[in-house]
Amino acid sequence: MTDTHDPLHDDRGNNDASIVKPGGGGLHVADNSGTRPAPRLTDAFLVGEGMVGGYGRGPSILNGCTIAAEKGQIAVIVGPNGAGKSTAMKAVFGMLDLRQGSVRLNGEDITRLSPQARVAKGMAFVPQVRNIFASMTVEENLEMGAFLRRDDIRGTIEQIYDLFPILKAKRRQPAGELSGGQRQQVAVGRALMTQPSVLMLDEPTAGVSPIVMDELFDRIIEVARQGITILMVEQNARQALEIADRGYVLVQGGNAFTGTGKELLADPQVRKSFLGG
Amino acid sequence: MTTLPDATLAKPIARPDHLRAVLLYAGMAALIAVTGAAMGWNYALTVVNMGLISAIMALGVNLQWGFAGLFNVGVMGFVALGGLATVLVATPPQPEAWSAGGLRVIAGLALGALTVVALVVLRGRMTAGRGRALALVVVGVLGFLAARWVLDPGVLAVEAVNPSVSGNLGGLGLPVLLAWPAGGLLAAGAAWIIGKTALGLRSDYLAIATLGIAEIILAVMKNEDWLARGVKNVVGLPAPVPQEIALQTDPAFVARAASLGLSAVDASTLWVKVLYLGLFAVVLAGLLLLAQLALKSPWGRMMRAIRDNEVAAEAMGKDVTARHLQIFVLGSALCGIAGAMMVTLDGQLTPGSYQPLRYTFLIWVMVIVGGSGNNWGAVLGGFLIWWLWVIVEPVGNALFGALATVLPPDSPIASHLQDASAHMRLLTMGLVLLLMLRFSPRGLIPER
Amino acid sequence: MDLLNALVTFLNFVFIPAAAYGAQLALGALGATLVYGILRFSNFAHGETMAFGTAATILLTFGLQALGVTFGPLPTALLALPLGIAATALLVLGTDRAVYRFYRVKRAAPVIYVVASLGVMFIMSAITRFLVGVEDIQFTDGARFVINARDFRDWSGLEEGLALRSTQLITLVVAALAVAALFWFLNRTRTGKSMRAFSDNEDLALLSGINPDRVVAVTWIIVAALTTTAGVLYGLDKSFKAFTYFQLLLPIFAAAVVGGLGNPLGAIAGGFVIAFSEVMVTYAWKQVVAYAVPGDWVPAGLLQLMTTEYKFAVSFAILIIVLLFKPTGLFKGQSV
Amino acid sequence: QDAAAPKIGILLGFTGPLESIMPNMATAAEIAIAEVNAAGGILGQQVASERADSTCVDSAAATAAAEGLVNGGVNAIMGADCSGVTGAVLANVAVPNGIGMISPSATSPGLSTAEDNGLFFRTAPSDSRQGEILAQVLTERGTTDVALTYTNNDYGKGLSDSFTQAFQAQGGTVSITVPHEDGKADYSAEVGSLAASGSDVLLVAGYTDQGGRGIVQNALDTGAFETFVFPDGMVGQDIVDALGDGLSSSFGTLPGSDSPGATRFQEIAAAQDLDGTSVYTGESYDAAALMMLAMAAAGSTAGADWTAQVEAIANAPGEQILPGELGRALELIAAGTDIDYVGATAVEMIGGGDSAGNFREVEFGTGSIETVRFR
Amino acid sequence: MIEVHDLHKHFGGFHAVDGASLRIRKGSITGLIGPNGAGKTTLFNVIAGRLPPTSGRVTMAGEDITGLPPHALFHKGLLRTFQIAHEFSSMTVRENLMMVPAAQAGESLWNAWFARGRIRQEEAALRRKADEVLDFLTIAHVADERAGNLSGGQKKLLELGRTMMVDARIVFLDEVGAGVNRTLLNTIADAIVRLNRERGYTFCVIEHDMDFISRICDPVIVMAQGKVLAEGSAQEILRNEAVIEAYLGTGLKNKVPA
Ligand SMILES: Nc1ncnc2c1ncn2[C@@H]1O[C@H](COP(=O)(O)OP(=O)(O)OP(=O)(O)O)[C@@H](O)[C@H]1O
Ligand SMILES: Nc1ncnc2c1ncn2[C@@H]1O[C@H](COP(=O)(O)OP(=O)(O)OP(=O)(O)O)[C@@H](O)[C@H]1O
Ligand SMILES: [Mg+2]
Ligand SMILES: [Mg+2]
Repeated sequence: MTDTHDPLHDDRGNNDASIVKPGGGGLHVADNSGTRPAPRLTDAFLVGEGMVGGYGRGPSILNGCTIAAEKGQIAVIVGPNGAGKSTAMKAVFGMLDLRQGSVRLNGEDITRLSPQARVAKGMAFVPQVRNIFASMTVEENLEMGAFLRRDDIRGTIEQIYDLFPILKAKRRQPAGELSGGQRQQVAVGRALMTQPSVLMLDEPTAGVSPIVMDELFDRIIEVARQGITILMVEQNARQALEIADRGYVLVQGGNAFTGTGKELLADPQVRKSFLGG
Repeated sequence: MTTLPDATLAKPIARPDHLRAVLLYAGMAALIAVTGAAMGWNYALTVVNMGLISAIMALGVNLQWGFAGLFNVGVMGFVALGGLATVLVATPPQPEAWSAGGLRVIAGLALGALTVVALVVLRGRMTAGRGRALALVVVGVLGFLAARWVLDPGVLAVEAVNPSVSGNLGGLGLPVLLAWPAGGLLAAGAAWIIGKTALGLRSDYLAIATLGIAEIILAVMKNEDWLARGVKNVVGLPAPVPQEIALQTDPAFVARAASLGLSAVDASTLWVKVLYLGLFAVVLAGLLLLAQLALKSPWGRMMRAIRDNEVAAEAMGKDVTARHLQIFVLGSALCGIAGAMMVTLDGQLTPGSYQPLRYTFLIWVMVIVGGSGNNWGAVLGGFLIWWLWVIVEPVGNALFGALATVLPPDSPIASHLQDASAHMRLLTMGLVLLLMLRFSPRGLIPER
Repeated sequence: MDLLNALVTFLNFVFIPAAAYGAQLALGALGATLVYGILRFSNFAHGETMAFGTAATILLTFGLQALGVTFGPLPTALLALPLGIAATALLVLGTDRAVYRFYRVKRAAPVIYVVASLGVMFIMSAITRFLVGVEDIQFTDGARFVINARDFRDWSGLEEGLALRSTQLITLVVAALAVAALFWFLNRTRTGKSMRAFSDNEDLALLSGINPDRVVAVTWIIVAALTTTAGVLYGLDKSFKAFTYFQLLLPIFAAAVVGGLGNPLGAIAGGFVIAFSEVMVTYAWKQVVAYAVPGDWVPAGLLQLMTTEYKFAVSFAILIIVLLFKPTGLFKGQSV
Repeated sequence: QDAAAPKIGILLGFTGPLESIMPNMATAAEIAIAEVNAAGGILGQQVASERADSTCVDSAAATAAAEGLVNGGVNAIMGADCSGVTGAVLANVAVPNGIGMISPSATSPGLSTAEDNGLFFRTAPSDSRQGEILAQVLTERGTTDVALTYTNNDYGKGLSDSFTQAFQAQGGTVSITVPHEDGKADYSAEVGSLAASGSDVLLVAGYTDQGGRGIVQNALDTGAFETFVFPDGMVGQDIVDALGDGLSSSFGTLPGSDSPGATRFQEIAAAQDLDGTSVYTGESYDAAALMMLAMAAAGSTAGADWTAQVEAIANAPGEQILPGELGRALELIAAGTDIDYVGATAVEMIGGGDSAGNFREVEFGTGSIETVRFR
Repeated sequence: MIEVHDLHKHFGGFHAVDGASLRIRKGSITGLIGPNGAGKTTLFNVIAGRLPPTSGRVTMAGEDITGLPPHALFHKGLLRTFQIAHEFSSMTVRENLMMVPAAQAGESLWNAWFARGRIRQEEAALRRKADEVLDFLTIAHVADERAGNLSGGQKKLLELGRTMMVDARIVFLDEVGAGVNRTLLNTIADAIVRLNRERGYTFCVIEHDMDFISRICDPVIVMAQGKVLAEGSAQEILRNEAVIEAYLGTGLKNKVPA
């Protein structure tokens, strides 16, 4: 790409301008945050507010984004690839040092806590990649999910097997030998084992078949109904936003749109630019 | 040139930090200079010469590890083979030994080689199964016994010829400089055979396999006296440069030395070392240039891709096995060349002196501390670690000497310290190594 | 023909020595394989750790002996062993704190650890030598034999003797117990599983609430226990010399690798493969055969497949052959 | 160079495979130096000394270390230990710089013919001579069949070769020859093969605290052998201490004449807390003593000068000098009297810088070593 | 183009592919769907030479290619992407693309040493090509970033980008869409169609996104438990009872939280 090159008029028809041409194109981070500022949900159960941060000494990936989820509700983050969604999740989970902003859980500032400490506080996270213990069996993966639990975990394991029957058949197999979708199921299962108060999922449905995806979303709703807060990133955005209480569109590490799931689904600009029409 | 759309999104484009490299090399030169001033130039040049050789070994390991991710821990074997080549090329032949049993030895070896070929062919022709396994075992054992039956009497006969000073078949009697490329070739040939069999192994499994192969090579060199006298050593190898004694008795040289204000002894020892330095530097410069050109080319990129992800590289049409073999052979050849140079410098081949710690792991330390994946780093590592390896000894001694002077000379602690001072070498080496790794974990001149 | 004598000869010169040596290697390899399995690097300081542990135990043993404490028919060193283990544990924990932890935080490549462990090796070897010097030290006491060759000959009336040293027996028993315990620990206990999880995927282990510092500490403590035990048993059987322990590193790694890195069962199997291949292939079978076949069949030669100068080479050759067919060792080890 | 103060470099492998015997050797040499200094030194000055590490195996490091010694003003090198590094140091440092060397332990026959410009000597006897002596001893004791194991280096190999040749010439048979590597973990394979040979006597050409010890120990444990024959490297109090009465039917040879030199040396050593029977300590003492006496005789520290005196000092005729008598030797030299340095190991130089050596035949009793005769 | 005859792939006792036979017509965009663990990826791996089949045969344009190594198949024009991204993580994104084309002069050491000029030209062309592809995939701004630092979706795009660097005959895409933004996925779908029409590439696409499948694929093959369950046009498949039961399901049971 050269200076004179305009990606919008490239005959390859790229219409996701926000990444390649910040400040040009139809969507402006600044504009949107101006007209529809990210609400200050200081009282929300889980809040990552005004987060600025990046990897190592590199540039900031997050540029002041705010994400919040109420108790027992589902918040969904969508956005183009490389927007910083996973980075935002990691920031909320403390796997990334924030340069500005704070993370609060149930009113308590947890910005400085280590990921482990957050686990102890009842947060669970399924990363987007490398989210299983490949050399351990499926069942051991689940057990590790319940590492901090001291009660009997048999029941929960059975629940997971009910949810993902294929895993029961493969309980003694190293998770690394599973198919892509099966691994994803193990990953989600592992997080559910924690019996968390906050469940964070980074693209839980990537690579799972439609039937399992439906099951998964059902289950997520069910979990939320038990009072567990859910924060997830999804590229299967339409399905996800349908069940979302709150949706965030993240672009270049900032909030581009925020609203209820329904509102975002109804917004033609959001549909066209981020949800595939 | 691509312009980056947004300064906040763009990472600074990684460029090798040339300034850092230049400074580090300058620092190395300063270290050598200080050494020369403090310990004498003969000492400094001795260190530099071996440093040059070490740098070539490090370059070879860097090719294999830094470029292609091959964990070769058999460096010692290839270095030793290079040394063997020097004996085989530069020593005079022993006609008496040849007539005593030379042909028989050759025939025995040929029979052995034939057996191996038969095994390979058989393995390819027959279908896998118990029948094939049986056939392979039978052919292998019979071939081995037959080869031994032919070989052993020949070996006995050869080794009986004047065992205290020769007892081997001797070499070709060619100029010793030819031994350097020959050392490379011999090591390359061995590497080809080894690579064909073992390169399917990954990471530490390849490491231990190559380690084992190096031990096997050494076992052969130590115990097959007909080849190069085994543990009885070969001394007095010809040198490519004039001898100090000859120079000291050469009136012209003595006169010229005197005109420079040097004694004949000093001038001759220095001059010989400078000559070696010139030869070694030319070889190193040539090899470094070739390695550098290779690294910066699409070939180097392909190698890095293979190193990063073999599966993907294979799917992108790169013949990983063939490339691994290629670079394994090249890297080993460098080690062979360096081995031949080292034996030439020493003037003797002593198989008992090849130890993995010294000729494998120390070389690895050079590469990692210098910066794997970076040729300049590997070469710097070669110099620096070698310098350290020899300098910690006098430094350790001096340290303990200073300590001991504070104590009463006949106290038991003082004598304990005296004996312990030798281990200062180990301690200092370890400490400095850890410190360097600590402050530049990716090497002094990292890959990028 | 005298099958009984043939059997006794075989047991005395092949089976018992190889089994005992195999167990010694296996014990050493267990520690090395554990470091590889959990912390994911080949620890070149392993031999020196063994040496240090043994040296510490020797000093303590001498102390006990000076106090007049003994352990009946068993070597006094076994009494001093727990303290030796504790000292070694402190050393390796300190090393981890001072050296390896930095790289763990940095997520350095395994080869960096390997080279760092070379540095540690140098330092530890210096410490050991400062501590007990370089000379050969004998610290065995108690009964040397369970079965003595001469007594056996007298008792059985056979021509051949049979010897079994107490240290050989102890080593075999300890190795068996250690591998069983380790296997059970890693595969059945919570802590063991968390250690495997940590080695598999450090980030995810964090996310599961596993405390990495604890995992690492537990690993090093177990490693200290295994290596010190291995070193002391070896030293009791042979003798202690710092340099020999460094030399032990190669066969120990060979054992760990041929069995499959990271796998305790593999370490045991590997130890025996190395030991038996060293002894069996280079053994001169003449004597055994001479007893086993009728007199006029006895062959003239020594019936030696390879001469002993190639024993190291033979064991490595067998290792390579095993790896060619099983690229990650007999028991499917890990690889980075 | 002739005016330089006398300084002796002690170049031994303080680290590396033979590290366990080196401190004793260095101490022995330093005892000799201290003795001379106590007697007023040589050439009117005290003799200085400096240790350096030859590593035994790393020629390049040894060469650098030797260069360091030379730079430090050393004009004689006591060392090196192993034949490999000795050859490298000789060719690359000693000869070019005209510095004399006396090695206490490098026994390789190859060194006899190395181009040394007359600068190289050794106090360890040549292997070939000892091989012959051992063969004689065995034949005289009526043994015609032995198994042999040797440490796989030039010392062991040379000894094994010369012994086998001599023994066979006398009608004996060597049923099996098994090399062993020093410093290895286990010697079961070697002992197994040796035992299978069917011989009753085992000749062990190794070192007391290295593989040789391991082999003997293992052979005793398994009941493979009860009678052992030891050349010099294996005769030492430490092996007796370690193996106790296991050796009660064994015997061996080591350099030494019927002079009381060895005993004297042991007394001197014991006074300094040193085990005088430890391998090559006597040779080290002798090497250092010879150097200093030769310098005194030459009236110079220049290599070419003092090395020319070594044979005259070491050999008859002259007044015999034993350990502890270095002061007297210096007086005699100053007075112009001929001396014959006998030292701890009955030093006798033959051509090519080799030491001829007389031999002591010893028998092992319970916890002791008894000299039975001299050869 | 590709024919698979009675293919079996067993892992121990487990039959991941259990007698699958199928054809991929030349010039088609064939969809391959099926439940998780149906054996789709395994089938790809066998076809592409990653795994040796337990039994069965694969032919490409009539030629038997069973068991050929992946690099040989690449040279025959068979390309594939990986479900779990296999980027060259320590190389830059651009280098990841530039290394792909086969028969680069610069990949011979001889040329690297002695034909620098030729390499320079070749490199310039490769670089242009790579930048075009990066532009298209909307990741041009990370061209000089280490590929290992990309986001999950960006890695998938890079996977796809590699297949765009050369002229292929058949391309196997294993879930390129998983984790990729849907708007961008539409663009990718268009590109696939265009490559198919204009350059005649044959595609075989594994995907769980039925919009994507029905938009571009014809025919669609359904696998389940290692066997082919059904084959037909996207419309037919979407209505197929067996497929609905095994794979598609009937949609969200509880679409909206209470
Ligand atoms: N190396 C292996 N060892 C054992 N079983 C394996 C191995 N690889 C795959 N499998 C099994 O084979 C089956 C098919 O896997 P495959 O990856 O082909 O599924 P898939 O159809 O691609 O599924 P997905 O849509 O989830 O990617 C799975 O049940 C998996 O567990
Ligand atoms: N470990 C890392 N080091 C440096 N940069 C990184 C790292 N991980 C991600 N990035 C960069 O940060 C940016 C945002 O990445 P992130 O993973 O948060 O994206 P994302 O919104 O989750 O995208 P996707 O939908 O593709 O998963 C990308 O440009 C990526 O290149
Ligand atoms: Mg992401
Ligand atoms: Mg798949």
